[in-house]
Amino acid sequence: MMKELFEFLFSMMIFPGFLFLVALGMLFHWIDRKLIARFEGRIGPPWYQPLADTIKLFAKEDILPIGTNEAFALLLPLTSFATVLTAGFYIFSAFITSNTSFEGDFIMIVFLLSLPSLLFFLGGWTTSGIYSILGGHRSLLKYFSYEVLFLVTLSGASIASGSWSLAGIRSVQENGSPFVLSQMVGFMLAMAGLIGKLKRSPYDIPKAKSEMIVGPLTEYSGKKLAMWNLTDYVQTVAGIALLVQCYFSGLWITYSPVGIFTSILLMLGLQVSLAIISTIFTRLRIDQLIDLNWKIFIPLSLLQNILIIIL
Amino acid sequence: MTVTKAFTAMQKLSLTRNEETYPPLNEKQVFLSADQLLPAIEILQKNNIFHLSTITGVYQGQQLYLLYHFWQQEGITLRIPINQPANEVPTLTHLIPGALFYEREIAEMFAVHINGLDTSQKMFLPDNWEGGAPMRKDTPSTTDIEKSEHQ
Amino acid sequence: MKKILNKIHSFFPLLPNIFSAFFSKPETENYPFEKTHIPERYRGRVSIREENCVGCSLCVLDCPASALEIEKESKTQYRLLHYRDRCTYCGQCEQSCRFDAIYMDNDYIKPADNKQDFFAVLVDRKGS
Amino acid sequence: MSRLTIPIGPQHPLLKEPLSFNITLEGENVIDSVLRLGYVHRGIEKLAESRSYIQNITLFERVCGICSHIHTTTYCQAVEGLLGLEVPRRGVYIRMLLCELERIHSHLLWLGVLAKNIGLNTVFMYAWRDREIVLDLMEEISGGRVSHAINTIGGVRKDLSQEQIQKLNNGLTDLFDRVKDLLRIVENDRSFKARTRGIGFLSEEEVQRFCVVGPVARASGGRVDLRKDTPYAHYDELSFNVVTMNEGDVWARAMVRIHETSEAIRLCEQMVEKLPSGEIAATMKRKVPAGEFISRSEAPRGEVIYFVKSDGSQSPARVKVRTPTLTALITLPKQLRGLQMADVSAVVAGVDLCIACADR
Repeated sequence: MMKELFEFLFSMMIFPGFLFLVALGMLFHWIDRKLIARFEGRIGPPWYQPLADTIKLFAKEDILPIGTNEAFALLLPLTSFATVLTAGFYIFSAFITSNTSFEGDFIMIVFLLSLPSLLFFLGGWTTSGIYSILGGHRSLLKYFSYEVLFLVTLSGASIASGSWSLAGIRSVQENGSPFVLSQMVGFMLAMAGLIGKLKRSPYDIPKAKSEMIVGPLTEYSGKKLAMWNLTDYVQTVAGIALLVQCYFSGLWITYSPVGIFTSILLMLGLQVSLAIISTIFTRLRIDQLIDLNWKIFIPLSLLQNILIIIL
Repeated sequence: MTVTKAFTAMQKLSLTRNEETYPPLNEKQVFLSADQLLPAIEILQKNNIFHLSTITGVYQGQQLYLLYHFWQQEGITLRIPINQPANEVPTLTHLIPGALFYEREIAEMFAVHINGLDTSQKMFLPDNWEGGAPMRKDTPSTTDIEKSEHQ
Repeated sequence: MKKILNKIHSFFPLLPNIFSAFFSKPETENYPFEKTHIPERYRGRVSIREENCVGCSLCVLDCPASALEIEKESKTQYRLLHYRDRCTYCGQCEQSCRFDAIYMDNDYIKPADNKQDFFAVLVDRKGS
Repeated sequence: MSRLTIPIGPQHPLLKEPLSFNITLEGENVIDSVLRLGYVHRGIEKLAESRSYIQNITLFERVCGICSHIHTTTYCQAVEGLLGLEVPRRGVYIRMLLCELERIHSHLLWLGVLAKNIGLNTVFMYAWRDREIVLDLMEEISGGRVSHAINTIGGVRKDLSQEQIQKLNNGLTDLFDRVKDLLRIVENDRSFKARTRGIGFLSEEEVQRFCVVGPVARASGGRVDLRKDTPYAHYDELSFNVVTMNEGDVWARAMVRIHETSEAIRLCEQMVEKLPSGEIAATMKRKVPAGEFISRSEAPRGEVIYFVKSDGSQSPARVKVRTPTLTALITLPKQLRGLQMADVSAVVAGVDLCIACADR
């Protein structure tokens, strides 16, 4: 009984739960910043920068505009952090054990990963700053375009494997070949969807610094801003890990330390490509982005799914 | 070339008073009264001179002049005396929209009334400015005000 | 293969730049830990060759920021003061001086936290 | 649809200087914009009247932080004109050299700001990295990165040494390749084009009506360059092209400016090659005879005009400064109308605003 409780607590709080996810998120965030800095010819921050930022923000005074519902403004970042933590927990548990897997967990994870974007919009709406509201509008405008893209493309993987659970998707790939070979286009589209989800350049419209300051987060400070940042960190690793699970499974031996290490290496590879993409593109305009997503990307991913079903 | 043509065409309009007493300028200049400004601009535009460089307010003795600097390969300046108590010139913005900021600056800094231009909103000076027109000679300068406050 | 590379290159003209930047030394000067290059003509602290100064106060006259002041008692008895907080380091005093006395040296001046450091007596010939 | 008024400025990441800019939006589209200047009005014109001609050199250097040298050059030209002073050829060449270096500096800085505003941080960093070469060269020559304090009435203060000429040549050759690389990126990058083509359009006729000068006018097909039209200093002895484009949008402005940068590098190389020997400055009298002088020159952003009136005393009776930004500002509401909010940043960056210049 005690042992079970201890194991439960360990997996929740340390590995692959809270601590591991936050640490990995910070590590990836640092790698991202360092890579971008090096691509631009700069030195870049030291390794402890995300940690220092977070500690600093937690120590800072919390200021909100007059008239903001404080409980709501606290609840939103907390909820979004909790949702990405849950999603991350499920994804990373799938690397080490099959206990947590159930039929349909794949859909649940995708849903949990899409919630923060919605909360992000609400976060802008509650603080009622002019930039927050406009940034919120923008994030809502592009919300469906990339969420639909992400969901439709990823469901290609699950249709091909005939299962709606992560374990099922993985086992099909382990017996055959990784989906990245058969669904190259799908993988790229999923990356595009992920970039939109993570609000990275070139999809960083709601955070467009030059006109929107930081969009919905303009009025946040202190602990709440730290929470939003942590959401971003964890969402990044969770999203990347989900892609690795869906498209690269079979390249490592499941449930072994070496396997976990290999998969983290794969995730690093994806992070590098994300960094490259965000350095070589300008921020797209909102109409360009929606055109691109609805006229090219989503039809492409639908076509791919149809092909998968037929073949 | 065009400037010379416009210059000779404008001689018909020009006033001759003050010309002897006025210090030399390194570009061509024409003395005009305020009501001859618009006809002069029409002559300039007929000769393809569109570029208004700026409008300068200048004191010669106690007389305020407005200098309209035009340019087309070489410069030509229209010199308009601002006579009291009328204290006004017509606006050019319908002919040259680019004159807007220069005219507003003149209106604020020299308190010259620009006929036909809305100058109720301040452009350069603070909204609550009460020091009068800062570039006018009859306005006490802020250092003078400070000095008198000290005493 | 080369064709494909060219195609990628024309689509993403920034790609070769980011890789060459990645594999070369960062351009940033890590300032407090690395010494920056100070050129020969850097306009640093206002200094004086005291023996050359005759107290003509040309520098005081031309200083655009009134950073130089002279307290004159007689032709030979005077004090030349320099207020560093007012100084704009334009080098006009060096230009105006006809006796090669006042000049700007290469020293970078650190900011000060008390008022005394902002005030320098360049020439003190009072009562001598 | 509901309307929303967004204040851009006086403090906003889009603008590096204080300018108030109220944009009325309908959805994402700009309907109207109202400008308000004066947040950095320092009364320089008034102040100049109470200071001597020599002190004013330093004052006018501070009109603008980027094109500080062109302001002192224009001012000194005016005072020299009043004095009837013949500036030694070597002095004029060093002046022109710094003007052109400053043009390179200003255009590269501008490219960085534009790239940052449309979200292409990489080009921002590259442009500013390359700008560092020019800044170092200018520091080497004059002793200051931004305020060079090298002009004086009658010439320049500092001479060029052989060692500096060597450094200049090396730096300029290096810079030429880098600018070529930047040009390649701006010319070919699709996302850059997607964000800058077709926005902020000004036709040639509008440019004429609004009296726009400089690269903005040249990008719309107006062939105005004072260095060619009314050669001041010794620009008539050098060969260079006036770069013009006909598109009239932000992208064309970028292309014009980058081409101009390489032209400026070529000019610098010519000047170093042709550098005459002899004195660098003539001595000036402190009293300036009464008279008026208009001095014009081509700053990085366009025509700068100084009107100096002397009444025969030690300080000028009136100095009027017209900076090129003021002309570009007038067109902004016209350029912005009907655009999307996201394009505002590109357009505002595209005209190369210097608010400190415009306010004086």
